[in-house]
Amino acid sequence: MSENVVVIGGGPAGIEASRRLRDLGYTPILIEKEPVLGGHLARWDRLFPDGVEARSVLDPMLQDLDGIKYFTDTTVSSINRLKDTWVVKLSNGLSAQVRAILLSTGFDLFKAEKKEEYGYGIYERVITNAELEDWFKAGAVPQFEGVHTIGFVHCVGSRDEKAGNRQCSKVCCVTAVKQACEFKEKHPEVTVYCFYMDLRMFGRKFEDLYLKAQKEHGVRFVRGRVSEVSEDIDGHLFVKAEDTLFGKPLKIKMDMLVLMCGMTPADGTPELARMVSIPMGEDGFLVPASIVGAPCIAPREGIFFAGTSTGPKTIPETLGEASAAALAIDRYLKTTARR
Amino acid sequence: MIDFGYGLTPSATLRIENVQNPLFEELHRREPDVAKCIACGSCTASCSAGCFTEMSLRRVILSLQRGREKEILPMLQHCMLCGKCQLVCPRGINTRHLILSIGKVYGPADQKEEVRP
Amino acid sequence: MIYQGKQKIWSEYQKEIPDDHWFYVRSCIRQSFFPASEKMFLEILRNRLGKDVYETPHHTTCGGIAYHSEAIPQETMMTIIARQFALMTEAGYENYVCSCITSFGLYTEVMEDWRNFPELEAKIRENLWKATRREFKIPTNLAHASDLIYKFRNAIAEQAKFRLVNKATGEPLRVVEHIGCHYAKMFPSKGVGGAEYPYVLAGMVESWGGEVIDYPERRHCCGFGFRQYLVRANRGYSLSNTHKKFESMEPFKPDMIITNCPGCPYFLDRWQYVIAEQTGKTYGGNGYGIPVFTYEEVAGLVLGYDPWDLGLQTHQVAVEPLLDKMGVPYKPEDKYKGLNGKQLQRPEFPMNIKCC
Amino acid sequence: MKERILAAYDPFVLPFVFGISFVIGYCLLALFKVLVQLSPADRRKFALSLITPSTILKNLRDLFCDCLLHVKLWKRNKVLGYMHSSIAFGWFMIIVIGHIETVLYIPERLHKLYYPIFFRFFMEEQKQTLQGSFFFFLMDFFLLIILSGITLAIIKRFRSRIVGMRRTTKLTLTDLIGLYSLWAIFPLRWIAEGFTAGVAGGSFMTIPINWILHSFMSKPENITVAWWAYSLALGTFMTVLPFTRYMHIPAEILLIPMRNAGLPVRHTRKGFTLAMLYSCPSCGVCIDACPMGVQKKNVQDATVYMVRNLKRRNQRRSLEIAEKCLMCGKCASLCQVQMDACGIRLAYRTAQEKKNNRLPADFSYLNAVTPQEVGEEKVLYYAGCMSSLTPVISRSVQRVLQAAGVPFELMDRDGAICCGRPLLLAGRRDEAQQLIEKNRQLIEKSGAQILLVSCAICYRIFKEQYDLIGVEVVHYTEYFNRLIAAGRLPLKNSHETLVYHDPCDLGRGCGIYDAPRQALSQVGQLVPALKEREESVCCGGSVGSLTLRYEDREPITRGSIENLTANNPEQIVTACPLCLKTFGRFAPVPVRDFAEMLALHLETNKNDTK
Repeated sequence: MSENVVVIGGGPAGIEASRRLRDLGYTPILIEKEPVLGGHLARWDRLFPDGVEARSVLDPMLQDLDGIKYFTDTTVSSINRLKDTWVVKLSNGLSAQVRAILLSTGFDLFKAEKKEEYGYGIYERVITNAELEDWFKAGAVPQFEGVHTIGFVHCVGSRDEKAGNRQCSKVCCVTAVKQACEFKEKHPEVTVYCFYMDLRMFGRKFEDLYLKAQKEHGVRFVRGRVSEVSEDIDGHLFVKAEDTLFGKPLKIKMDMLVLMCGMTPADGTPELARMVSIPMGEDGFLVPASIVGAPCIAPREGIFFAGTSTGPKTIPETLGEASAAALAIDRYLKTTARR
Repeated sequence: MIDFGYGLTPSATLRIENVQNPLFEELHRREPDVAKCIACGSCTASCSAGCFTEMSLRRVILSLQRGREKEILPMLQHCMLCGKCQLVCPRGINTRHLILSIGKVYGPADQKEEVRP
Repeated sequence: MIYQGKQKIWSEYQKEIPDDHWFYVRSCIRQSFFPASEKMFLEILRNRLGKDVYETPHHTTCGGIAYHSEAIPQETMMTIIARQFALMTEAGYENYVCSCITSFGLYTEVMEDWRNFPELEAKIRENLWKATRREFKIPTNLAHASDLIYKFRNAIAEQAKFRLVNKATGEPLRVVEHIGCHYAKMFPSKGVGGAEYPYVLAGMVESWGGEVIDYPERRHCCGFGFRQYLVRANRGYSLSNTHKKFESMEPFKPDMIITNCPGCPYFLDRWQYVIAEQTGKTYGGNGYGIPVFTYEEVAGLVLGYDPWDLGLQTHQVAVEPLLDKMGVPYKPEDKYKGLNGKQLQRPEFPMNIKCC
Repeated sequence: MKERILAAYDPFVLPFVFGISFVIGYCLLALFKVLVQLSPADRRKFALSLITPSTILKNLRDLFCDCLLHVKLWKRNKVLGYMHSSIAFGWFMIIVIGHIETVLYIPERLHKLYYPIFFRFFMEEQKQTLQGSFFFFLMDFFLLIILSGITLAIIKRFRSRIVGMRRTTKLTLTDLIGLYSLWAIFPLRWIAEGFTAGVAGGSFMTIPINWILHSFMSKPENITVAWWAYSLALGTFMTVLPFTRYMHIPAEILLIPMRNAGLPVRHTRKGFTLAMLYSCPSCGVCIDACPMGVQKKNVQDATVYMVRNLKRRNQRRSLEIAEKCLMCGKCASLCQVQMDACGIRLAYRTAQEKKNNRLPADFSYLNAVTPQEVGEEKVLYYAGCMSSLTPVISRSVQRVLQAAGVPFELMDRDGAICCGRPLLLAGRRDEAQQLIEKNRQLIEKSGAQILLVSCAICYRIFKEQYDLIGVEVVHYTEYFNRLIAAGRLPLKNSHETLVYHDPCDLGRGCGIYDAPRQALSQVGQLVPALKEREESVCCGGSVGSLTLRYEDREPITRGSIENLTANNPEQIVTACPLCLKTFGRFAPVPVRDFAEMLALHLETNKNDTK
């Protein structure tokens, strides 16, 4: 009988790591608090930089779960150290005794309503990146009457100490540009603005996407952070920012505003960290033994990380790290003698 | 009218939604590169006329994008078309043609009809 | 507009406001600008609601105007405030309520500074002791006078004789609420409803039957801005600020403006005259301006006090159209009568904005 | 010899008479048009040149060498040279001999245009004479020459690569009619003369045909049919000629003296330009010459198509072509009729800018730049604006000057005033003139006698437009070569293999090919490029092109590098900052500036601070 490994969090990192662990001869026990596996990826429509369908990445993973015991709608009630093992009790009453736990607890999208000045939850026409993704997925962008101008606000809840997140969420810039292009493809007549502080097009082909947004779609980029949003008598939005390249304040009437909510540490992560006594970073993400050399190994025996639980990452980075974590677990289990 | 010794100051705020831009579209048709600027400022930094004047191609492009075409003439009239900006532009913008095209699309709007094919 | 969204934010910014026993300090300028407002505050709290509000003639300015105009240093200002606190302490009170938004902002700032820099507080205590041989306790609760009216808004509504409703149509009056910048923009948690969607005045308006207007430049400063107004050469900025707000609220056709700061009602009121003189434009319909009130004045109107006892004749913009809408009775011939019933001089009417 | 047809007329001559009358009439009208369109000054200049003995001689020589013998084409391609000169010279000789015969035997018929052409039809040979045989032989000899040329032409038409052309011009319908009628003329003449050779006499070409023809069809009416066909072919050719590329045959006769008169291109399609447009033979040499041809989509932008579009008054295409060109001048330098392709394009750009540029220029800020005192003993060095992006050039120039002990002063230490050539190339002639004037003042007032220039672009405009009084403008390749020759620059030879790229403005523009090569041979071993000197391939970075995008310049650059590196040199050396920068992006071997190369090989590196 093969050895069990508990994987907490059934997003791309958890699923991928489970598959790799199974391939290495272990029995992963994958725990997901939501009713379905897939995490944020299950909600997303298309992925940067080429616009492949999120489904085309996730579906093959979900069709390959043989040999993985997974529990959805399930949370971890407690984790206790017993000699060199961890005893994991689940909310469904089951428990497992394992030598290794993988924390792939992911991230939560920044709660846009925290940026009160942007009026999310107050103005109907202010939506989030995830909601726009829902609309793309449903195949229909809701038609506010006469949408002529829309805006994307970068760095909502990212690089913002006042919002409690100093870190850059890394993927929102390119997501905004991707969504802007998609929007223009569906509605070429609409004028699209992106309000950015810096455009962090770090990945391969990201810059190409940016160029495409400028050249082919005429997306207008305004360097300046949106300061406040208000509503006029017809329900249009008034957006204020500084055009920092121009050196003047700027005000623009918009028909819709998309907030690029960043990545914040997942709600449940601190509790899990407490259960296995590992430290949390100042930024709320988990801290690996070495952020450079051992990004998926916790400073505690038998605890491993994968994906965005240790900070914002792209899907390919997450999948790569999931495989690395599986190998690290395998090495750990093989090198520590089993009693 | 009473003279209070002060009065309303015009707003400095840019209102870009009112930018009705057939001219910019015409410029874009002539030189699509105008959309490629990433405002790095290399052109301005290397500008031969920039040694002596406030000429800044980056600023010219931005002004046009923001519908402030009145602001470009004081800058563009100093351009010597030497092409250094074209050499340094990281986005490969055809800056000289852009400048020549601006000269044809914008500018004091009286004057001659374009040669039509 | 999703109202529930606002409610959610309001629910997150509810400050504790004790029910009774307040030490009251006045504003430097309101007594001359809106002479009945502070009197009305005391009237409502003491006589209508039976609250204990203590006031001492020994209190002074908080130093805010001088401080914000960079005429006095921070320590001086703090020492002045320390003396005010000492007066409160000596009178045996712990709840401090001030009439002025600038003061409220300054008290909040000073208390926050002392919390973060105890050595500063110690120094100020020493200054105060050396100068006046007084000692003080920091107030347990700090409130702005509008916080108290907000707190008792429903009690006031119960006693209301008039409501913020157009008597002829039965429609709620459309009210612009303007919050002084120093109320919550610096310390959102110290204001009712926070900084982005303050509820302090909106709550009163809702309780008294009106409808709050959310116009784009709602958050914008009235234009007072100390140095912008105090230096004549800068007054164009002040005026332009106010102008921007009126341009923004114009499409909403507001019936009135309610404010909670000494400067705002003054500037929103008087600049309407200047704008009309300079541009010929008025915002209130039929050549009138939009009447501007302090929250006490509105509370007074709702409770049925005589408009002229509320000092509404000192406003530049005629209040009569609003009184007519609310159905508040008034005698036009009494408008410019003194306390002794003798007719004072009628003011000269401006050219472009209608007055009564 | 005796007149056989006493009426001295037969209806078959009519097509020819019509054709020749039409073409002569048309050409006279065109000549009139061209002359009228010249500016009065140019007209005077032209008239004066026609009576200047030296120009007369030159005109005659050029007419003979270019129009008849196609000497230039011979130099370039022997097969093509033979093909063209055989037809042109052969035909010319046939016409001349026809006239000589007419003069000799029946001078009273000379006034009939067709008589010398159809001489063999009208005359009969009564008895064989030596003189007669001589003419018969000559006529048949030149007919043979022509027919050999026509044969080559037919082969070229279907297999152009055999004659060394990659791409040829796409012909229009009238061109094709002209072409086929031209091909038909001489075989038909052969047959026609063959028919009459029995009575009119003939030689080694016509007599055998006579035998063969008469062996199976001897009816006399066949004779008329053959002469009709011959006349028809001639008539057709002449009638369509003005509307085909063959218009170049008469037009060149006008163009050569006009060119020798030194007339400038002033208009996009009038006057001198019109003469040039008429003179384009649509040979298509410019297609292969054009460096933009590396991309197929640019083939349509070759000079031959510009000429065609100008003739058709297609403004849109003409403008596109005029603005796209790199102005490298290669097509012009290879052109058989020396079409000033760049000049016409420039005229087009200038007209465009004059009409449509609505932004005024203001260079008054340059007043702040004041001349610096340099003095006679010092060389004034002008690095140019581009050089600030290639500092290696100005640094190397200074090191070489120091090594040679030449005192010098930098003219543009604090930022250059542009030389004006980019403005000029963009068609802003008046604006360019302002910069030229300013720079001229700065240079002349400096007191220097030598202006040293390291930028080929600047050098060309200094030479062509500046008219500096008392100042010698010298390119650093020339100047350093002089220093080497004078023994003032001790260099060591590393024997590395180098290829030298001729910058367009320096080589074709100013004719400097040898100085840089001589100098470079002192520091390394020069290997040839595939095409060099006047055929060197533009680097693609030229400021000459207004509309070429960055992504479309890259293939040109790569093509140029391929041409340079054919013989696997270890380094590429150029003498223009723009070429240096452009090649630097894609070259597989190091690209060095000329001065840098010398500086690297200075024998005494005392001053070498590295």
